Amino acid sequence: MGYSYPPSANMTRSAIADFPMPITTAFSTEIKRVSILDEHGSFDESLGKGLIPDPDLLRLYEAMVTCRILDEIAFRLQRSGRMGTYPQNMGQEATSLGASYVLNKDDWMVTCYRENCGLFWRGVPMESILLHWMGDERGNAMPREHFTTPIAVPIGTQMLHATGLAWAAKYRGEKRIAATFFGDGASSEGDFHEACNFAANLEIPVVFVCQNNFWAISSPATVNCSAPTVAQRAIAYGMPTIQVDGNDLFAVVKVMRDATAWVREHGKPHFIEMVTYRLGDHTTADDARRYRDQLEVDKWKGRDPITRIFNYMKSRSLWDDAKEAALRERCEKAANDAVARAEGIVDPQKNEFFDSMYHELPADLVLQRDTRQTHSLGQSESASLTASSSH
Amino acid sequence: MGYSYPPSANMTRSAIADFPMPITTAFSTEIKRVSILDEHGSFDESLGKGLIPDPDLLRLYEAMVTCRILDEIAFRLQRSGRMGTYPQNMGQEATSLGASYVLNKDDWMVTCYRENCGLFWRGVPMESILLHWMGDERGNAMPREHFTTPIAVPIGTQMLHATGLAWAAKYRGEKRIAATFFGDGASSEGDFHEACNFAANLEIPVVFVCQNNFWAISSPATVNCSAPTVAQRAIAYGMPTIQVDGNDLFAVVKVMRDATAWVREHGKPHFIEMVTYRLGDHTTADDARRYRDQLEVDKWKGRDPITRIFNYMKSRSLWDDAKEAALRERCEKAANDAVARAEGIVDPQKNEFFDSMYHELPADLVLQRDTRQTHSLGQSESASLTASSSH
Amino acid sequence: MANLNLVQAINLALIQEMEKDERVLLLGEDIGLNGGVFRVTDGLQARFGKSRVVDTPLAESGIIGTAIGLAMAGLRPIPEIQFEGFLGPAYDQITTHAARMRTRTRGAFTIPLTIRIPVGGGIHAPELHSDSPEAIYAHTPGLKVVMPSSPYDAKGLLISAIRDPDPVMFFEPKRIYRSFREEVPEDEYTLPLGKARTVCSGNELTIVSWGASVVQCMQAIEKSGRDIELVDLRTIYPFDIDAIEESVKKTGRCVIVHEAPLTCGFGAEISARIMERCFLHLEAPVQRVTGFDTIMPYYKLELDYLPDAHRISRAIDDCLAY
Amino acid sequence: MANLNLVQAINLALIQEMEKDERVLLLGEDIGLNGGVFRVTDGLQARFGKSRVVDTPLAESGIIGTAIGLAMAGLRPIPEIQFEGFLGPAYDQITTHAARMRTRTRGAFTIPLTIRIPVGGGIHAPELHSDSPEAIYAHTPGLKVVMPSSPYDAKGLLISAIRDPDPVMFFEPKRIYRSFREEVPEDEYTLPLGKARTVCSGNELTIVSWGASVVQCMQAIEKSGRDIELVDLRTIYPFDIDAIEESVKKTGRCVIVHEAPLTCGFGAEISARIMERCFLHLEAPVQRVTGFDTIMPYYKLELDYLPDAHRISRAIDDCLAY
Ligand SMILES: Cc1ncc(C[n+]2csc(CCOP(=O)(O)OP(=O)(O)O)c2C)c(N)n1
Ligand SMILES: Cc1ncc(C[n+]2csc(CCOP(=O)(O)OP(=O)(O)O)c2C)c(N)n1
Ligand SMILES: [Mg+2]
Ligand SMILES: [Mg+2]
Repeated sequence: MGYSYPPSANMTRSAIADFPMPITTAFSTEIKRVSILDEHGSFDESLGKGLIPDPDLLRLYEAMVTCRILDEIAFRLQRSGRMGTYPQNMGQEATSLGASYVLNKDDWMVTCYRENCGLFWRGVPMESILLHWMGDERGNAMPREHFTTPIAVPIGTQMLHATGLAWAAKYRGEKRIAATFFGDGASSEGDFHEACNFAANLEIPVVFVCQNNFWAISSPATVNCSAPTVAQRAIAYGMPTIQVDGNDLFAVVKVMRDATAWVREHGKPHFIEMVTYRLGDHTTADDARRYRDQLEVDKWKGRDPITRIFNYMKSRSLWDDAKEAALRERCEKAANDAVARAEGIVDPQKNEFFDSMYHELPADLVLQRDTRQTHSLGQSESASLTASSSH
Repeated sequence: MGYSYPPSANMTRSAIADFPMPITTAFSTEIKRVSILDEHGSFDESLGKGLIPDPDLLRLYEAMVTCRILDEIAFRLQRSGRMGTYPQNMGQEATSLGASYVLNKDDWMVTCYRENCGLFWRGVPMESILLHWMGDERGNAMPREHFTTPIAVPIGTQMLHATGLAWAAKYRGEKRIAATFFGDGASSEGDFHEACNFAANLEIPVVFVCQNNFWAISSPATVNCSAPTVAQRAIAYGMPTIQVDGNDLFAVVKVMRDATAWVREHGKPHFIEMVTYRLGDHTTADDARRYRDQLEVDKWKGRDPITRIFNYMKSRSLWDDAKEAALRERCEKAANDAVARAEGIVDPQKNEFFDSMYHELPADLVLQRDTRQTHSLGQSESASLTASSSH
Repeated sequence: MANLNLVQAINLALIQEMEKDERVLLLGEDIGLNGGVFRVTDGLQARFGKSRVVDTPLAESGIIGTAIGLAMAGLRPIPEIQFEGFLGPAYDQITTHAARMRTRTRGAFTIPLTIRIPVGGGIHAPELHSDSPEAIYAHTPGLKVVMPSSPYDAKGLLISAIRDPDPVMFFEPKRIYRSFREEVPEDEYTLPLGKARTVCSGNELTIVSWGASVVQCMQAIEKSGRDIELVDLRTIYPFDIDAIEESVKKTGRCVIVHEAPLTCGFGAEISARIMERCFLHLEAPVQRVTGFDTIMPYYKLELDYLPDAHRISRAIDDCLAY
Repeated sequence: MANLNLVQAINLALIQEMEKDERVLLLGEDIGLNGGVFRVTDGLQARFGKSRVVDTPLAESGIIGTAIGLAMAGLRPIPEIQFEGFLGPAYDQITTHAARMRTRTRGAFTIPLTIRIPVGGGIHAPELHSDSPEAIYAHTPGLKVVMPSSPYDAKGLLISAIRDPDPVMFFEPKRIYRSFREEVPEDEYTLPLGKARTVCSGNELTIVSWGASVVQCMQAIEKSGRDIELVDLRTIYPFDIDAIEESVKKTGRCVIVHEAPLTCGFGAEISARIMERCFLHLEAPVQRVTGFDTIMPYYKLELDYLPDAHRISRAIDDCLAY
């Protein structure tokens, strides 16, 4: 398969081992980087051939296009006041999609907020994501059968949950593994370190995927990781690790497939750095022109993961402009329908935020909910009032 | 000098670099391990000769012996109820001592709680450390001229302070660097990661020294770091890193000297794993026989850093039994005097714990202090009572 | 019935819940072979194996964060944090995830988690080993907060906490871990979360307290020779305001005792609620005897910091004399 | 005088202190070129250079922990935490080190640190961008806690905070970052920490509030047409109990308003203190109008969570009618 597995970690450690004199090599390693279909149309047959069957490729392409269109619509919704702050996914579709394509339906996918394409592939309804960013918790009520977790807002925290979820699978003797996505910025948080360290030392089957899109809001990736690669963060844990062109769906699928196979076989974690780029602003509340160079953005527009597959399919005569036009129409309809469904959901009841606080609401919270007040005077009376009037 | 500096980090990263096809090496590195004087008496002249002048070696030896004796006395004090929980340093004297020997007097030394030997070398009075473990904050009132920080109880937290202290030096254009000590267990905490990451990315001159003594209370080092070395944690940050026999004072001095020189020159951090062993219990509240093998302890008794220097000096006819006896007597007196001084310090005033809460005590705290009560009834009266009676 | 101290009562509760429910597992620093630094989990790894009693890396956020993942998957993890002073690194996972998960997913994910934490002062320990942060977590909606004051209560409350479908902070007052024993049923039993216990009845004044302070309150009551009612909260959130209200309406006077600092300690909430509920019944202002608004001092002075029978007595006297 | 909003007032205070004192430096996520997500530090990096306005890695514990180191060395760092919801990872460094350093070293090390944190709800933001954790830090001895309610106050209080030799949590109510302007002196000036401001005087009832809620209080007072006194705390710890006492002794009635949840919010402490200090002057039980004891909901419902003029009015009426 072209690269050795796992990357060499050539020493083991023991408290009673002898110490050789005077200078020896305690450890050495290297990290590979994989690329199959580049932006110029080169395709490496040795790794790429047969990797993604053509019918699947068409479906994956459609998924990316739909996601992109929804992204554009969401942006406009925000601008016209019909949606809150929204983080665009534009340019990063191939990373989470490739991962979701490889994962089993009942593996856990533990993401952040820029993995719509992968979540939709797993069956998460587009309107859930929209609803979430429209300021409605019901968007986070992820159906258990998708094995996806709610959108994670506090950066860096969700990887620990992935470790815990995979640990639960190991505990129960299930085959399930977990994959978790996070950004280059997130890899600065202490929780990132603890998640990797727990998984490595307790032998828990997790794939850690860093989506290095070169920016954390306005901070270039070097502010968060000045090392030559983010992939090498994993060496700290003795974890196999690899870097991949994240805008290359083929390479993502290849690397993810090898990593998941390794993780399943060994019951231990694996790291992947997916190198990609955020083509849009950080969120709709951001203006990336304040801090980054248009030249860089333009360079990455030329590396768009969607265009790459489009060109590849065309070069293989799987695709033409008519097909593209039909597909765009379908995708646009799908996206617009999702928006209509999200906006069609009736607003939550004023009191809805009380109801899921606990399995059983403490009496004091019932009182607060029913009286809609925290001050005490008249509280008991108005409570009985509400209680009786609700009959 | 026998090993290349810094360990190779052979790629740099740019958001607009091209992605080569299909499999390339993104990163490779290796970590060296250094040993000069081993427990069998072998001494590597190529690295060791002239490293520590003989007169210095004698002083360093005396420092280790004094520290060891104080350690034994402290243990007995605790057992007889004259001291609270105390963490013995036994077996680890060479690590912090070698580091302190190399550091400038006005470099920061930011430690945990098992670095007595290095602190004493810098001038911290022995009675300060004793006083601290006797439950008295005044033991932590480290005089500023020693450039040492108070004992750190919450594991893993002090390395960030080292980064901040060294940052302040850089900010002011001072030459000062910081060295920080922490355990193998501490390297699991998120703060460890953040301290290294800040120092690397913001280019702050810190030497991170992990004192890997193979245990974190009852957890063997593999629970906290299952990777082949702790040294490789630093690769995550693109930081030069090295492993050293921490019971070998010569090797510690060699590695520390190279690292500090590199840090001073480049204004960036460097990592050192000092491999050592905790010969005693974790603290006096611990009983290590519950969880570790006597064979392992015995093996490490044979690697004692003090015995090693003793044998080396003897082999070079710098030392004999008469000198040893005289030295032991001196050291014992020094340690006992320190205990006497610590126990001679009068107990703090009942109210002393109020006084350093703020630069200026808020009125409410003055009231609490003067009345020694938190309940309000009679508080203002008894306050004025105390106030007048104190005249 | 067995004559047990608090450590043994908790150990027994853990054994019984682990035997009964495969979903229960323990994780934390040094809890395995070593049985935890207080030996609360002594013997459990030998009994249940290394997969159910897991020594973790030294990282509290990691312990709680992975426990949240375990709970999301439907298990019932019981992490131990070695001392309350080391809850800090886990604060974010507790407050931004454990406490919020149910409501932010509208019930799709729940966190049946019980965090065990030795708490409080008085054992001559080093710094950061003697604090009482219960108010911090009581101010965090989504959590339950429990603090037993006796072996019997500890067992019954812990079993309830483990079975509770929501996250519970279970604070164990280390000062009374081994200070006394009492009869504890060998069979499993539960005590309802959110219900206080009237330790002794009286008509002249109500004392409200919890955890180790209950012992000092009893001493003060005995010393006083007055007819005092002592209410042990048992659960800090949700708290049994009805029991407090009933007692204070009867006595008209109340002293609250806790180890945590005065300002914004949980005593403040109780005092405010008493004002709101018993205004016309109060014969004197509610009094609080608490730790001072300082950092808990190192152990030479810790007994000068903690509320003791003497300070409680003075408050009782002042309140009765009002 | 200049007509400034709160963001501009803070920006100006920062400029003036940085010009005056070389020891002052700023650090945080996105505060440099980007000027912070709220643009509070806009233009400062261009003006003072990259060594005094530093973009840090995305790690809050790292930001506060290194700032503590900077402060130990005698500098006066002003870290920004992007939103109060991201204070969690820094909680440990704040509470175990910043708050304790002076007393645990008996003054050998001090932490002249000002942590700036946008706080509170009402701006339609995603989850964890709308909370009010001031009570958590008020319950942490060793810290000072400040929350201005206007541009004028913000500038004067921030300058005091920066010059204060102890760590200050400086909470900036984001709801009023740009909602109004007022005259702010262009010269530097300070407002004392620990002193409240009487926003308007009255004899019938006292309202105590702070931060953005002061606006809702004013609305309710206007609506009521009654003779109400409004005390804006300005500083949560140490708090101006004397000002509260004086006012409540005059009016006999008090309503406390804050965004944080009711239970163990800072309102509890004020209520308890009023009982302790003004018992015989109270005509009615002190009332608290606060956030509910739930997680702050996502923005569709946030206005149903936050105390508004309507809820405040009801409490005023109930209290006056008592
Ligand atoms: C703990 C925490 N700190 C700060 C923020 C504010 N914030 C939101 S996204 C973001 C940048 C994240 O960068 P990265 O991890 O690279 O992900 P990306 O947005 O590039 O996908 C920041 C600082 C947050 N949400 N959580
Ligand atoms: C944050 C935190 N968690 C837990 C503890 C309890 N504790 C004290 S020392 C220790 C082990 C430290 O191990 P290591 O870092 O290897 O240092 P060593 O004691 O071996 O020198 C633990 C868990 C603590 N002090 N702080
Ligand atoms: Mg990013
Ligand atoms: Mg260790």
